[in-house]
Amino acid sequence: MKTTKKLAILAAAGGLLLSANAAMADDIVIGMATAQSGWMQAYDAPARESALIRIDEINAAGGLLGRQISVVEADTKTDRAEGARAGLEVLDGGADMVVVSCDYDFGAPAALAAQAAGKISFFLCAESIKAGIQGVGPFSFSASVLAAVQGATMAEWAYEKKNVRSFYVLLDTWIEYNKGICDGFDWMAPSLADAEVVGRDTFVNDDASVAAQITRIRNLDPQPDAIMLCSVMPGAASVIKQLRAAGITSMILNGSAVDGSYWLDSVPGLDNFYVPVQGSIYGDDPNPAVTAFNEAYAERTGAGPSTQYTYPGYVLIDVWAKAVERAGTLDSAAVVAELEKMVDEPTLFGPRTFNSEIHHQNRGRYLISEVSGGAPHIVDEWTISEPIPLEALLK
Amino acid sequence: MKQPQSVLAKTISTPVILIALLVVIAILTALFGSGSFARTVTEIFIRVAFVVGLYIFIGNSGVISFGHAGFMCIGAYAAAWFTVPPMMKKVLLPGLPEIVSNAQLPFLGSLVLSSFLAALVALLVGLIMMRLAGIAASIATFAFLAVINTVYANWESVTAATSSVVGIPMVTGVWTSLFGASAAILIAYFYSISRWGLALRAARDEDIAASASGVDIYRQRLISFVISAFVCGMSGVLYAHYLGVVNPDAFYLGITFISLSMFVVGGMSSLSGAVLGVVIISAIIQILRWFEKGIDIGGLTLELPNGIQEIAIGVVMIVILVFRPAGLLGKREVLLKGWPFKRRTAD
Amino acid sequence: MSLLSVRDISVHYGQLAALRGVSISMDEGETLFVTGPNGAGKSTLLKAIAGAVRPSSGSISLADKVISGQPPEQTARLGFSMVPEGRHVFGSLTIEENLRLGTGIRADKDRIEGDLETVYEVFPMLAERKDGQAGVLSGGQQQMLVIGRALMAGPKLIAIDEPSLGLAPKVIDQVYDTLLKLRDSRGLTLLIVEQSSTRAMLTGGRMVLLRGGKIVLEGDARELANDESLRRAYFGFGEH
Amino acid sequence: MTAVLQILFDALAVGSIYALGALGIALIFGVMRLVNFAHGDYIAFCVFAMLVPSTDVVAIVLIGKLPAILLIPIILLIGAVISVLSEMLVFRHLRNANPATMMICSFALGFVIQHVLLMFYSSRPKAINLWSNLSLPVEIFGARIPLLQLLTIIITFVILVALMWFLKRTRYGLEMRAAAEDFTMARMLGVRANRVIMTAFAVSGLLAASIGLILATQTGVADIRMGMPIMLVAFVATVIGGLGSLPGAVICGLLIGAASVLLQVFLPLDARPFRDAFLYSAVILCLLWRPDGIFAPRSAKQRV
Repeated sequence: MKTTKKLAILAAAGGLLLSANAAMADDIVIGMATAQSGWMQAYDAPARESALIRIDEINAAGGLLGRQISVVEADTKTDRAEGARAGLEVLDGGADMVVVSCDYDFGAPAALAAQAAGKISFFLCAESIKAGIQGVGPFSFSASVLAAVQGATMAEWAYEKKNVRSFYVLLDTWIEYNKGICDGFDWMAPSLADAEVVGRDTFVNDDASVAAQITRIRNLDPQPDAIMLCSVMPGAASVIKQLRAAGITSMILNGSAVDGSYWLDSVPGLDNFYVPVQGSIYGDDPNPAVTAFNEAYAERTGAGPSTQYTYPGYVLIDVWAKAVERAGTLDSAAVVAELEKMVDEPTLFGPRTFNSEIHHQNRGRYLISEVSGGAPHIVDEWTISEPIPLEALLK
Repeated sequence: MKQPQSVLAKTISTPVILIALLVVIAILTALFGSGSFARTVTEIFIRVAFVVGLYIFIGNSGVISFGHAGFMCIGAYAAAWFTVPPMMKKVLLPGLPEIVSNAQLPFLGSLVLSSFLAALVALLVGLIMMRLAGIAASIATFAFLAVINTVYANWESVTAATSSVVGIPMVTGVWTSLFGASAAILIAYFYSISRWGLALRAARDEDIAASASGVDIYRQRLISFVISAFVCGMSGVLYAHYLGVVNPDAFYLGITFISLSMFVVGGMSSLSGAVLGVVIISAIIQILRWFEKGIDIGGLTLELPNGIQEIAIGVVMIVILVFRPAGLLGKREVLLKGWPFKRRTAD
Repeated sequence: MSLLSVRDISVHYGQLAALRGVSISMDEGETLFVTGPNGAGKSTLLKAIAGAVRPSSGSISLADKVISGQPPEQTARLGFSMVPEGRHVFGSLTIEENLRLGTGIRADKDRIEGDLETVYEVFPMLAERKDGQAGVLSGGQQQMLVIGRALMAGPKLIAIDEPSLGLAPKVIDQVYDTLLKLRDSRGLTLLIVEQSSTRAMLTGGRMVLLRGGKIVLEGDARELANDESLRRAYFGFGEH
Repeated sequence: MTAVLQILFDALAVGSIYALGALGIALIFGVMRLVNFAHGDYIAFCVFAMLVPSTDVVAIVLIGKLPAILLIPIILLIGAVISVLSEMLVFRHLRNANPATMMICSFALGFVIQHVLLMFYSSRPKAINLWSNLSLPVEIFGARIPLLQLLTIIITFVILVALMWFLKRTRYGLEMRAAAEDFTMARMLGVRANRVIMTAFAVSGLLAASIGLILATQTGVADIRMGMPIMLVAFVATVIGGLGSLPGAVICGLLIGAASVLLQVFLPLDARPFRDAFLYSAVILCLLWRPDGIFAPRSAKQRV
């Protein structure tokens, strides 16, 4: 027990050391409470990197309000409680704004800490309506686009452009994001005249086999025009592989979470597969500035972006800095007011709109990426005909 | 042989010392710790409460339970049901009964009521499951956890399924959690020295002899299961009010295994082991995390790569158990006399 | 030269002493009965020799090799075969598999089949059901199986904890006949634990009486049979 | 009829993986009362062994590119080696510890393996493409099933048959079955403890590796957490199968797989997400009905 007491004293002393770890007094400080270890790390790191790119750009151009931006960081270790601590730690380090982990569940504790301290927080790429006013508070934002918009986009686009009339919905109940996609799809589907949902099923991401679910699809006659798959890695790759191995050739739609070519080796020669993306990592984005960004990113990190989730990190610094510039102050309320005035604010990766009800995108321009012959490329662009209303998002 | 003290005097010092240890940690934290360090200490205290809850059942019955994170889950969600502002609940959790969704209880009310709910569920499932012994009981508790997790992760209208429930007042701090951990220790202590606790431990050590002498093992296990569920439920409430967000994933395998590890490393049959196991392992984890961030030692910065902490803590636990298979304390308790540790005769 | 020599061993279960300074010695081809009341330490003595429990002091050697502190499989390799209390039939194995299990350590592989014949002759019931699961056997049948199994290991010394338990008197006679035959033909050494001394008196051989973890009486079984001291020692009369 | 056949195939496909897992758990449990929670991590380890350690997003397949005739034995060997190593480094020193201590150590070991993988490969799932020409459907008695699924079933049964042969017809097998049932008695009959335990770990590692190969082929993905769900189901199957009963473990693995497929097929849509709740409730009922396991050997008493 003697040792335990010593540990406690040591621990207390260490706590002091850490809080002294603040930045230069004159700088604007952005706190990053993101995952640098654990399984979220792979998702947080690229977005964090692109946020840093935007910060460097701003600093190079003379800074924000005439001041340089510096960054303090803390590791959330992909742990909720650790996330809350990381949030407090960067706040202790003098953060004027806090960037939190990509996923709502893992980012919320830090965002709540920022909210309690009266600071603005941005989720790196959360796509739940809760990542904002509804789940954190009025100072919280997300720079990505709601998952529901992705489902709705795929439904409307496939209906209009691919003449899809029969859909099959296969939902992975593992995480909230998946349900968001399917919810968006379900909001859109009834407004598509004479389109029909011919069946539904669920699975869990880590199911060892989805044989039974696949049999249910195969027993349909005729086969559905498209399968709306609402899933993420690794389950998504596994299901797609098993669907194709079972001889099901229907078009498969999914959310942005399965963007990227890194997993395509799982299903060699994959065809007829579509996802919405905010920008193209494949070098064929209609906006050449995106391709230039990809190159800058590659120069900095040694490899180009691996998924479109790299981009929201850039967007969040971009829109926040614009709002700060317009407000002329770092005062949270004033910056939030400026952010809420943004309507279709152009960014490198599509327009952004915030208002006093939604700090997220309930409508958004998406590029449509098609995988054919095992290779992805951009084939189209789509913006849903009307924004998804808040009530539908909160259902 | 030294002169044995009376059993009561010998054991009353145990909870006093354990609580005193926690109080000292809390005071040091209040005096010197930063905000984020206070969060760390709060989390450790909540974990102490949970692991002491495990001790009440596992330590006294000898049956390993994988299911107690389920009670933490029940307690935490109940806390959310009782304390989230009614406005939010009507939108996010439309399936809640009117009386619950209209209510907004103060912390203490939510604490007691939610812990009782966990105990009630334990009573109902315990009536069925406590007939089992040994590994069959362990598997049944695991199955219980899987059922609870599946239900909470999918019951859209009542638990918001996999979506986090937000809006829980974040009132658990160092002192609140200290109160919770101390209450847990006292409950565990008074249970252990009670007639029930003694009977169950007798049954743990000598199954047949105990039942021959009239101990109803089923009943005793059930009592201990319900009390431990109450304490674990309470730790869940503290956790919910600490983080402000609950999600079913937080109460599944991760917390089950890490808590069981702390418990076993401390010493499965000892209340002191349960408390010290949490404190020591948490302290090691914290120190390793500082090393990951980089620590200055005489001008030299020592920095470990991220992720080493998890690997190291795994190795540390294995090494401790290889050298002390019964855990750091085995069956012993910390006592005032016979410093540092002395065999406890109450067992 | 003695085959088995147990020198002054003590065994503790926690604080409890099960054996306190027990010494025995056996020559090849000898028969030794260990008797004594419940809890005298008879089974513990066998387990200590087998290596299943570790003596806290003293030493045991078999065929001039120290076996105390050695794992049980080592002791078995030196020719010690044991029928422990509680039978320990392998229920999921067939009867023949049970019988063959112990033959892995035998040097004289050519005699295995012959011994199997012998066991089946003594216990024809085992032969009838040799491919059946051992778990379904009745208590008495299991007892036959474990005795047969111990013999199949081709031991120099066989130790049997209560051979007559659960067997019909006729079968008990058969078991003893076989054991004695093997003793005479192959020089098998018999170490037999029986709670009563009746069988020892019938069979003859040496006998030790254990009580409270100590040897309280030792001598020729038949001589001790009529001795009042046996009864007194057994029940602990005349002490204090 | 075709529909029934189809369900049967689906059930076998899911169940056979669980059966292999349960066998791996049961073997170790039998010889040393250890619930090896690291088993799932052996599976992941074997799959990742096919890739070059790198935290890059795109996986570089190394061993995985070898022809099957080399790849399969190498991966099986890796499985056996990591399993045996964990016995030598960790579990050997815990022979006399109580089951809870051993279990926690196995959990800690799994935790270490997981985080080592995490460190060398990063957390993003990686693509592995093994034998993609197996991804074609075939037709059997009117039921159309992917060739891969059929192969999974066949391979599982080949492994089970080979293992049954090993256990039933070889000296090692006999000793292992005996040791699984009553370790001390087996030792008193001359069965060498270390040899049996090592063999059990090696075989268990082989089984983990074969699950890894099957999963990698079937899903095309390497994920650090991929072994966990299988390990848990296997653990449950081992217990309800009856401790010390290897066939019990296999049959219950198959049964759990079959039950989950049947639930998936027959539950209404709204109840389907609750599938595992039904499954585990059934497990509890099963335990109440037969606390010692459905196929517990009659002589086996509970020793834990």
